[in-house]
Amino acid sequence: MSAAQSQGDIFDVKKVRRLIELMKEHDLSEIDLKQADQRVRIKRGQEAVVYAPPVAAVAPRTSVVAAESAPVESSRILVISSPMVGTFYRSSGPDSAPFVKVGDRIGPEKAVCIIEAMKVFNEIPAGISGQVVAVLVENGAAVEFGQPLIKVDPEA
Amino acid sequence: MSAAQSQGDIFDVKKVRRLIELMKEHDLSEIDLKQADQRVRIKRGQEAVVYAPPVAAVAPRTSVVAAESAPVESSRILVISSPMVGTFYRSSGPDSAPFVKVGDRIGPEKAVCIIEAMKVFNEIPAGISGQVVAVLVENGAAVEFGQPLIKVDPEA
Amino acid sequence: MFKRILIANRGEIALRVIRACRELGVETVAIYSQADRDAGYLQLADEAICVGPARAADSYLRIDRVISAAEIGNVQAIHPGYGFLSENAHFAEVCRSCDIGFIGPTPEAMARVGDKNSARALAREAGVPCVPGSDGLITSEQEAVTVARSIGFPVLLKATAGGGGKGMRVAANDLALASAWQQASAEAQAAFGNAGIYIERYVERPRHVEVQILGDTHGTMLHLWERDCSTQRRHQKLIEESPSPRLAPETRTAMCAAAVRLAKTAGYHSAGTVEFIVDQQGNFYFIEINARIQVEHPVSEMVTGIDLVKAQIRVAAGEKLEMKQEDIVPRGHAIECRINAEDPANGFRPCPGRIERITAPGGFGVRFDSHVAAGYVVPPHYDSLLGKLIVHQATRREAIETMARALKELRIEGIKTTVPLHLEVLANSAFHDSQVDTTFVERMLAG
Amino acid sequence: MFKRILIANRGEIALRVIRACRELGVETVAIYSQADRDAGYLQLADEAICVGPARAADSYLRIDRVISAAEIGNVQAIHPGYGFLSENAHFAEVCRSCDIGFIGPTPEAMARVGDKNSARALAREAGVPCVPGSDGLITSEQEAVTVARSIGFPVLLKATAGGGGKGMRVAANDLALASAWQQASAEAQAAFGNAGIYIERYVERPRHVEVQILGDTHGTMLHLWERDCSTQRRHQKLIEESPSPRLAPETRTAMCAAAVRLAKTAGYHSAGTVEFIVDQQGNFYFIEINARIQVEHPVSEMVTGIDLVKAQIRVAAGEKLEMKQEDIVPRGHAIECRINAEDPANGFRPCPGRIERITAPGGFGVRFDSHVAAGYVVPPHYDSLLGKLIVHQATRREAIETMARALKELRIEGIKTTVPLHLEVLANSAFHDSQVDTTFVERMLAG
Repeated sequence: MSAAQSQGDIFDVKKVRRLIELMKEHDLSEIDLKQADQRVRIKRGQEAVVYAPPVAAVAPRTSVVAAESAPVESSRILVISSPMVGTFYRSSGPDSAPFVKVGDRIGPEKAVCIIEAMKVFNEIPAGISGQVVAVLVENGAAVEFGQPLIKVDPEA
Repeated sequence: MSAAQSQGDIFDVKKVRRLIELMKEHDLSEIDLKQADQRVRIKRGQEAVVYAPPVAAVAPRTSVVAAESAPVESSRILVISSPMVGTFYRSSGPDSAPFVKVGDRIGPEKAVCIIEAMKVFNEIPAGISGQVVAVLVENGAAVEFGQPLIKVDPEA
Repeated sequence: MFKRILIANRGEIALRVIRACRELGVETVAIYSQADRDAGYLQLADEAICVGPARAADSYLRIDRVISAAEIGNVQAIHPGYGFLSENAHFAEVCRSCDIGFIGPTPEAMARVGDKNSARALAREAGVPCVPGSDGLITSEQEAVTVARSIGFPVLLKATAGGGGKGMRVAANDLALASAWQQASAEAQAAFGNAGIYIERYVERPRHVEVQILGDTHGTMLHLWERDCSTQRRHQKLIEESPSPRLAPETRTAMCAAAVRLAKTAGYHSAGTVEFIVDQQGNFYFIEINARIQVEHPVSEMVTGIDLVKAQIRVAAGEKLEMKQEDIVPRGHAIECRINAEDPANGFRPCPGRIERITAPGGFGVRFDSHVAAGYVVPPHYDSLLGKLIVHQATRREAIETMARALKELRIEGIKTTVPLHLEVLANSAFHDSQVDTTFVERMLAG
Repeated sequence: MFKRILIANRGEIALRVIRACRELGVETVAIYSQADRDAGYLQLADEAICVGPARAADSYLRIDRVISAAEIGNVQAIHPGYGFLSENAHFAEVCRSCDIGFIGPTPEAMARVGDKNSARALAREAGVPCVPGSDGLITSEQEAVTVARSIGFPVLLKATAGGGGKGMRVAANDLALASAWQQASAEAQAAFGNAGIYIERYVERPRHVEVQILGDTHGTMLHLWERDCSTQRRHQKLIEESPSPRLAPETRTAMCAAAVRLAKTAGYHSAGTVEFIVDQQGNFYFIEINARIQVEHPVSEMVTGIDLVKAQIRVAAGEKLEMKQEDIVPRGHAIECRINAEDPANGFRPCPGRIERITAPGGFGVRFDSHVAAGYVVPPHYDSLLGKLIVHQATRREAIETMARALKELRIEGIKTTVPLHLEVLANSAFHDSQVDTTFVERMLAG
């Protein structure tokens, strides 16, 4: 304790600033000072791997499922995702035609599937306009909240 | 605690600056000094992998403290480090002159200090030739295995 | 035994239930909100189903979504954990109507003990002492004054639907009572949608002591002795221990027997907690029953050697409790510290964020129940509990020493936690001497 | 009590001793070799002193360096841990001559029990059964044949200075004995610098059962019941448990009493282990005394609730043991699995390297004693023990379930470990039925 006190406050910003200036001046990547229970550790610049030119273009991270319920744009294709947990049905009954199939043009009001939750059959409207490019879930499969169901191309 | 106090404040920016200058002078990439609960660790330049082309020249890794007991060359300055755990004495008695002081020219057989371990006083020979540029440990201080004791410039 | 259950909770208690199930050979379905999608404990479940966005009201609290997840997860029962839907009698009823087991008491028993006023009536029926107070709800300010005068000031106004200190007011005289009455009922209405208020004598500097109970569906009701949770801050428990220090042996026996009597009268089974306050003279008074597993259940597990969560699942599956009351012999002393993501230096403000590094303590007598790991991001949407550090030693003194050692080993980098506060409490001489009542922490922090 | 002690060891046992000291309020000086310089547990010590390069013979085994470190570290005592200098009577003597306490038995007691032949003589003196065998060392092949015929084949040849299976040979007849004799004495000479050999009857498929003892310097000697360490591979213990399953109660009582009698006869104090083998008929025979704390000590701690390392330090400081034999009541069942950096798929070759990630198990009944963390590099110079996973439950069956659950939670990335082997053993029906003797693992691996 007394040693620590005699050394003053290592959280002294001025001292840290001087250390950083020192690092910049001399192009240091790391300083690590430790004494008793005090420690100052500063890292600068790129810690790890440096890739040489040409730098490969990394695709931007996008998420098609992170939205609360509305579809999210990924490049051009939109996704209708499940607003609830339940069982996915493509048609209103075993003998009925599916609500949508690939190639169909749909508007926002169009029911695209049924999700059954707690014995209640919920018709799910598309919410968007475009052409169905994929149905991602099989008839009768369980779906969780936010799970992508149907892909739609809004510009087709 | 007493050791820490005797060595002063390692967060002293001036001391750090001197270490960094030493590193630059000798193109070291890393310094890691540890004693009791004190530790100073400084890294310089890009530590990690650099992918080519063009391949950046990576400074050779050198260690000033890792040697088993013999001093290891670091650019130009050599270090005599402690071959045992014990108490460091600069002279053979309280009234005697120190074995070496900064500026002395020494040969391999020259005793540079005494390390007392288990009541036995062990004279430590230099093992190398050159000019003493620094004595790193105070008289009467505890030293651990591998701890740097004396710096020698072999070309001076 | 169940083949597969759903865990309708998150964080450390979800992990706790997963661990119990893995030992029982029961498969688990975890549910999670989008805020918890990267939580590591989900990988220990056999299946994980997203039930909604971060906001609890849209995910963990949505009965329809939880039930749907149970249906598509094909489970036989639901473990509700604590908080969220755990004490929601309607949820327990929905489970029953959907033919899904509920790992907890029946909806009827839950409703009976969940309302404080009806719980007090049950206590009187079971001959369990309550704090002197109104016989039922108070309907007017005038009635409040009459009752307060008859039981004697100072009095405490409490919301019948309340919890966590909401809707509570102390009044020292007629004048104070008038404004306290209005504030308490308004607050209760806003917080719980139920303005019902009752009045009790205000007990000064009480200890909070609770009894862990455990019953099966075959008529056996046992207690696992008591826990002392007097180390609180603003009615939030910080440190819990068992046994309760400075409790007279005869008080202890009487209190545990009272808890069992009350639970039997309520037709209760499963795990539960009967809470009491103990006044400075050593009298105990019933306060409420928590109809669920409790955050601090591990301290009772440590001293009795009984896994409460496994027992809870077993009795929900219809198994008989094999043990007898005389087999439940407490051993040593256990202490739990709640490690919260809060900044003690900043008014205990919640401190969500990314945990850069964590080093868990270990060694003899140390248990660390936590769902967090390096890289875990503490979401801002839920309570701030990161984990529970529990120690078990031969004596209270040694338990304190082990806890201090373990707290110093526990390193959490990236966010602020309550570790420094715990170390301060453990170093406090009043805590060492067990001179702790529910006002201790605030007095310590003020001092 | 000591103010400051030095820990003459490394790895998990160094951390174990640091934890005990922190709870006792004793300062610690750790020593380390250059290979261990970055080990995290060193930061929990009050001081850390480098004593030499990686090779143990130049660092942890160098008496002069360890004593120098004790002197410059200004300690009152040294805890030797296990292995390294822990059973070196000369080291204990040097400590005494330097006026440094040694946390272990006296050099005299250590020497008396350290030599197997003299330990057998002590056992006979204390009326403790030994495996029928030679009265002392055998000096010629002719004498070996005579003795072997008198006690009956098959016989076991053992090095008096031995350990870990070195210098051991089984011979089924005269012819085999001749070559076994030469091999064993040559191996013993090479390994221990002592060719002394004695002969015992070879017990087929024995169980390895050992008794934990604990004594103070005031004449009290207690036992903490037994551990079963029959789950071994090539004489290396893999899994230890307490109590020993299938041990008849009267055998258990007799064995524990024998261990205490033997320790008293030897003038022993501190913690120690008296090892026995139990034959298929349930007879027990003394084998040897380990004059130190043992790797598997935690299983005894869990069932008795006694912290052995703290007790060891206390008695070394001259304190009296407060407890009595009748206070030491075992509770439940404890199992320990040694987590080694070895590759079970590759002949259990040691597997040093960098641990990229580690997830420690937690929850009820789980203790993990380990010095490793993410980023830790397992040095190739020392034994391969990464940590010890210990569980404690009400019954053996539940302990097995908890251990399996905890082993599956334990994730170590970057190197191979013995975790898969442990899971295989735990799933084996012979292990479930406690049909385990010291040949079990090899038979299991042979398929």
